[in-house]
Amino acid sequence: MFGFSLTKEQKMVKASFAEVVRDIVAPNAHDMDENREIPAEYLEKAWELGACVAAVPGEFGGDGMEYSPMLNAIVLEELAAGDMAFAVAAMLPSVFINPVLEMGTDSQKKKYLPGSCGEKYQSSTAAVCEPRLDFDAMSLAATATKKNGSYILNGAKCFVPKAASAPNILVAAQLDDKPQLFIVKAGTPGLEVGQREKNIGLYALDTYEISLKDCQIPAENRLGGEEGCNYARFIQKGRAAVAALAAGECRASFEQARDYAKKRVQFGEPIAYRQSVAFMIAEMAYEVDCIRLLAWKAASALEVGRDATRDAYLAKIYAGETAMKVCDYGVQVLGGHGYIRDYPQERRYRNSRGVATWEGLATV
Amino acid sequence: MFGFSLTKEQKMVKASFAEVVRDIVAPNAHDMDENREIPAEYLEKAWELGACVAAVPGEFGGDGMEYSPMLNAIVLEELAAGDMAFAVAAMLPSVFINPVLEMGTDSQKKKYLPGSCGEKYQSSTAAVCEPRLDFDAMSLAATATKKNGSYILNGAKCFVPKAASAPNILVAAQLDDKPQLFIVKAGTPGLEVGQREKNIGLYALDTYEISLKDCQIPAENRLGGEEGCNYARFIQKGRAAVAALAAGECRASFEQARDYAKKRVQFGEPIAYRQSVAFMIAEMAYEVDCIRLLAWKAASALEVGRDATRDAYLAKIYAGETAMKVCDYGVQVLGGHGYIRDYPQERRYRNSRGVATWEGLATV
Amino acid sequence: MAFLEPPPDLIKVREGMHNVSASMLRPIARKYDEEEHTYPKELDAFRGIQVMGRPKKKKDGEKKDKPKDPNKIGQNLGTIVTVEEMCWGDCGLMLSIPNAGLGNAAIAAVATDEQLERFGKKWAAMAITEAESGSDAGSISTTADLDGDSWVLNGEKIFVTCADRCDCVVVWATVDKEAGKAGIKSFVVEKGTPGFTLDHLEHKLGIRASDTGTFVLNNCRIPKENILGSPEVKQTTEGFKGVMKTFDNTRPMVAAMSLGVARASLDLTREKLEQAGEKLDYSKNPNNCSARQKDYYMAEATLEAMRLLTWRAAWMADNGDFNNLEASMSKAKAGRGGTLITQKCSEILGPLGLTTKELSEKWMRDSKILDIFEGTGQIQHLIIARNVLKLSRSQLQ
Amino acid sequence: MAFLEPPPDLIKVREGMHNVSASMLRPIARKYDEEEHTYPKELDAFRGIQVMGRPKKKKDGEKKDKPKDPNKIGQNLGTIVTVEEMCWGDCGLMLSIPNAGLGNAAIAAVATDEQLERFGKKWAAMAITEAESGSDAGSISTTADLDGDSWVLNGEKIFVTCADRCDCVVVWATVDKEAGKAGIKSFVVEKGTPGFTLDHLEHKLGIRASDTGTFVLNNCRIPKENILGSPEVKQTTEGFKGVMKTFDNTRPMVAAMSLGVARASLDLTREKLEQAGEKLDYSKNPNNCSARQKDYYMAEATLEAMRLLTWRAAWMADNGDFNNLEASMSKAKAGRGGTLITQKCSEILGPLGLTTKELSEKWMRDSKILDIFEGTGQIQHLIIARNVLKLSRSQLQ
Repeated sequence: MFGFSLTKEQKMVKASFAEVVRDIVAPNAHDMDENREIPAEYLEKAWELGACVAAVPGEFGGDGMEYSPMLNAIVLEELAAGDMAFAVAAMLPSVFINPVLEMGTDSQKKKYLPGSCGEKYQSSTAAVCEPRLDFDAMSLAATATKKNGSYILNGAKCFVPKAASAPNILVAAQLDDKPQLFIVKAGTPGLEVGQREKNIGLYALDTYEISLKDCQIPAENRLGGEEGCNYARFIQKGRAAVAALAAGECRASFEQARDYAKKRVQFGEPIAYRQSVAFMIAEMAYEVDCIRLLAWKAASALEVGRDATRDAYLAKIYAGETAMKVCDYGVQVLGGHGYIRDYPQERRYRNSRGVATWEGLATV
Repeated sequence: MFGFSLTKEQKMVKASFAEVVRDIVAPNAHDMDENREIPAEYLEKAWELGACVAAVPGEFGGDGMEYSPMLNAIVLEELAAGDMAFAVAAMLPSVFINPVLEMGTDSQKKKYLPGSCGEKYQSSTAAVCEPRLDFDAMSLAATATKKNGSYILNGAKCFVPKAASAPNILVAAQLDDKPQLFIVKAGTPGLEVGQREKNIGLYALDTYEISLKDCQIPAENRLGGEEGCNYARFIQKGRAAVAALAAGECRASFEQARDYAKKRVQFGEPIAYRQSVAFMIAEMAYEVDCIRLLAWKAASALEVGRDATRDAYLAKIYAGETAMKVCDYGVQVLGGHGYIRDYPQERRYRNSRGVATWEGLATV
Repeated sequence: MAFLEPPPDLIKVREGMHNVSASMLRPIARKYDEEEHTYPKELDAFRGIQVMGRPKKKKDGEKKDKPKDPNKIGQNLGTIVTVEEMCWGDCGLMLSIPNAGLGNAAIAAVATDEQLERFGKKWAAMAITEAESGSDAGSISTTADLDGDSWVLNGEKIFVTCADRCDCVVVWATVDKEAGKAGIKSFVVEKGTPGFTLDHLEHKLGIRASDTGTFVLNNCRIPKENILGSPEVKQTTEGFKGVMKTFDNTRPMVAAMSLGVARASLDLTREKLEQAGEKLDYSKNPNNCSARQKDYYMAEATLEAMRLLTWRAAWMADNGDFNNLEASMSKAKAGRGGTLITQKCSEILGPLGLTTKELSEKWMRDSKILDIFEGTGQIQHLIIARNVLKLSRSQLQ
Repeated sequence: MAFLEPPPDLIKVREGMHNVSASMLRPIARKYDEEEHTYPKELDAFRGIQVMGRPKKKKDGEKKDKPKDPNKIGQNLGTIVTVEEMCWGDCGLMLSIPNAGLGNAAIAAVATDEQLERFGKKWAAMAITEAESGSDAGSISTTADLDGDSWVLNGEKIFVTCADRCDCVVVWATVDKEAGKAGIKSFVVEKGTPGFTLDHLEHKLGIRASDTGTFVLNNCRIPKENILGSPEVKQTTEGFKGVMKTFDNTRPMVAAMSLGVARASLDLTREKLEQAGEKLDYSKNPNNCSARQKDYYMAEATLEAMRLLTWRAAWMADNGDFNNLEASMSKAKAGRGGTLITQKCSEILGPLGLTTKELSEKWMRDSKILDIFEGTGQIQHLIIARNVLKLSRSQLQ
């Protein structure tokens, strides 16, 4: 039913993730960033709440709940309000699980889902982005060619989270003129995982460039089998997810700016009393809502199975531009204090730049 | 010599045009706009000061002074601060005179300049813009084809000031792959001047669409004769001129907003005391300077004959975007009063939208 | 629940109103832009349709029933969708639709059932602004003095929409200057009342189809029952807040106007882009598109964001939720966003964005008022900031 | 005269400094971004070069000679051009160049010839900000008490650039708290002075090659002659204005830093665009270009505007003109513009804008400080607004 307020269930799920954020993610976000590492036990706290596997049927080891992109959007926002790198890491299994669940063949589901839903997830991952100026998720440079019952993959990918430890990578590649997804097992000859990347943001998350050189995989590893998968839908879910992540990052930036402005006294009064500061905060407030509502709109369309091409696209480009602006304001309100790493605003500034660029890093 | 302050001569010229603006242009701008007409006697006041003909050698009826794009930029700004339509109309003769003077053959100079420098100018004009979404001054849809010692012109032009009364129109058309300028005499068969246009701005200036259908002109009417002209330089001068016009329009908008904000009392104090208003005015102040300085930089390059492609281009696109913003703020500061035609801010809002689009409407 | 797929009822309203707008308003949009101040007689077709109606109140304070059928939408959301569609057709004409004035909205919001009976079917304009009182509505100087069974009003009101065409005007006046904002009340003044004169109409940048005028009230005597809300002057500013609460309804409506005008601009731009061979497909990296396409996509995303904020504010009102913050958010974002979108469209349309042969230039002029009236963008930001920062008026001025 | 063709001397300075920057700074830019707080020993090559020098003063109040040779440029403009080129190489490293601290600029601006003699060749940092006093420099609480032939300083200073590496620090302190701003003076405190301790260095978003630190002054005793300017506390705020006047010199310098960083970003973007087959020619209607090209052109136009404002402020200083307004304009525009340009470049470079394999991501981090230090964008707008509106501090707070 159309509406803007959370149901009891949505509120409950949100609250449970908010608790993890308050107790574990937020207090440790600075150290995770500086140490370039997310301790496994923190991630397990999120996984205990059913992140990623809620919608997997019981037979495959999941919770068998209804798959809800809307609920995923809510969870992504909540986690990203604590730390975006943590949010991506915590929800990473789902970029593999969700497509397999929704678009995989029966045998793919049987083969991959149970292993992904154990007590400790095997963090499978997806490889969509490519290291080039004009990277385009809908028109890939990586290629797949069918040959003697196999697919031969070639190309380079970047921003692949946990590629070094993932048992499987869902690789996006162009098959003829159509992008498709392929499951590439770790260790497949021709798959090379590079050094851990260093990027502007998400310091805590280990991501990698990978290269595929005549990497041969069995034909059955094409997601959806011979008929393939609805790749566009996969991308739409990723776009809605990135917008939801941005909503969380921006909300946290807004909240810190708001609280700081009320406490910080300059010229005899809290800086919040100055219109130039207060109006920035007002703008941040409604822009956070804009990003969230656009993410929700796309997620709602995905939930009912309506074509979400336009909604997901608009949500992502809006979030890409606006998250940068909001997190910039977030630093600006704090002035010099926003520039030092003791305050999370500086991390948000760095993380927010990726929103416009990332594809396939998370899913709703 | 490099510098940012006006010379004595520049100051004098500026002051003399400022006087015309103060006494005639500004007080009558509203009526000219509403009546869609600029009385000839007002224009003559500007022409008496040597606008347009200062640089024409005495032998052709001009004042024989050194041609100075910088000085023209100063004059354009000054006039546009009074009214942009008036500024274009007053300087219109120069869009014909300057190219002929600078790039015409000797016989073209002899033929056209004296007639343009009489006591009352014959307002010749130029036709560059074309009525299409993707109009591009450097790649025209209008064509010129050489045939039996004549050029045959075809195409449609818009925003041609005074086309209905101009004795000659300098028409920009593509000759092979190269845009060039052609002098088309009023009444030439195939030249059709349409109804007076109605546009968002410059209500006071009469502009026209013209169409050229197999319009045949003698070969000697190609500007610069057989060798043609430096069309790019013509466009650069137009771009610098549009930026200078924008500087004037924006300066006036800034000044009115500034003065209004100091007088207008709301919530017990002048609205200028509020940062949201004051910061808009601060931004307007330096953006006016940005536009002016960019126009000056292009004009300086043109003055010494250096290639001004980049400078003129950047000046125009900056002015196009920024003039709209400044004049929008100008309305906003006045609130409801900015929206009614009793205040010049509403006219500036309309006029400023053309800056990004116009080409060849004025020259430095 | 949080779920934003537009319900079927909303789509039905939208489609219906779109057809009305496309067939009745859009075709005459340019005509009445040019014939400023001429009453668009075609709008008589709307007479008798109660656009700003409301169900009769149960009792004061009682919460309105929430809509029960999940496919149905509430009154406020319905109005928002209607307003967007009408303004897609033409904003100036929409503002001129008989019986759909802001005064009607004010009456619908706070009138007693008896007042609704008397004024509900009249065309009511809204008169708040004075020459020296724009954003600062609390400083108005028009007075209303109780004299027996009448209120006697004196003052001057500017920027009244539908000044010439309306049947009555909701006038803000103070019953007690000493009391400041607490003394401000609103009154219904009917046309033809002695002492109530339309002084002149304004020539405007846009929405020229709409007649904006100045009224003079000179010992204008109206029945005692014409006051909206309680005549009592409380020590608190509760009363003024009540009057200001009208804005929580009207601000999302102005936001919706901006949606309509901006969408009209974008629709034309898309049409022209497609004519020029640029097909939009909402999939490519926007940086791999043409400059026009990227600008278009960004503008459309902004429109979508504006719309969601506006729908939210209306939806909250339908659910009886206090939406002061969300109403101002929708107005702040949509007022500014619409202004920028229509400016951008006129830029990317090149020469077609400047000529009156297309409506783009008009929409750019029309939309600018939506960043100004019913509280400028600056005022909206003040309200939002005070809300989210929990600051008083004196702390954040 | 109003004439903006860069004179040959300027071009010579620019080319010379560009080569220095390209060969000495750019190659080590990433290294010292990663090795935060490590002193870039390569910068020792700059020791002995007096970057922030000035000719000896004639007499107080006497106007400096204007440069006579039309091909020559003044000291300030020369510095501006130098700073842009150096920051094109690397802003963090530029801030770490020995003897080129903001303290050196302060000394160069107001020191007596005797002080210039003593401190002119030392590396001088600048310590203004305190934990509770950022934009509000007038509220600093560090104290300086005259005790015989010494000043005794007490307090804590944060965000001091070159904290670890400098030889001395120009410290702002109040000699009379009651006097408010009038009591604020600046003092040169040399490293090694007892009671003067570097507490810690900050980890920052950008300019990581630059060491930013916190100093504690605990009964720190310095010679009486170490005060810059007059020790007298006047009833007026003239003295404070004098101290603040330093900013009229340093703000255009910060603006110039922003020019350098933003240009670096644009240069990389152009290079990558051209590698991808998109040639820039500065002629087409920008709406007929690709989205990346239009964004690039707009950003470059903004850079040009920033530069002209900055050159103007410096040129005025060279001509002895009061440039308080123009200095703030340059800082306001360039600080914000550089931030936006570098953000935009990292966007249009796609994945290349995020990876540390390219410097774009770094420039985006570096440039953000230039919208903050030496007066945030908000403070600059305040100054500009007060100037153009002729409002006092109390009128426009």
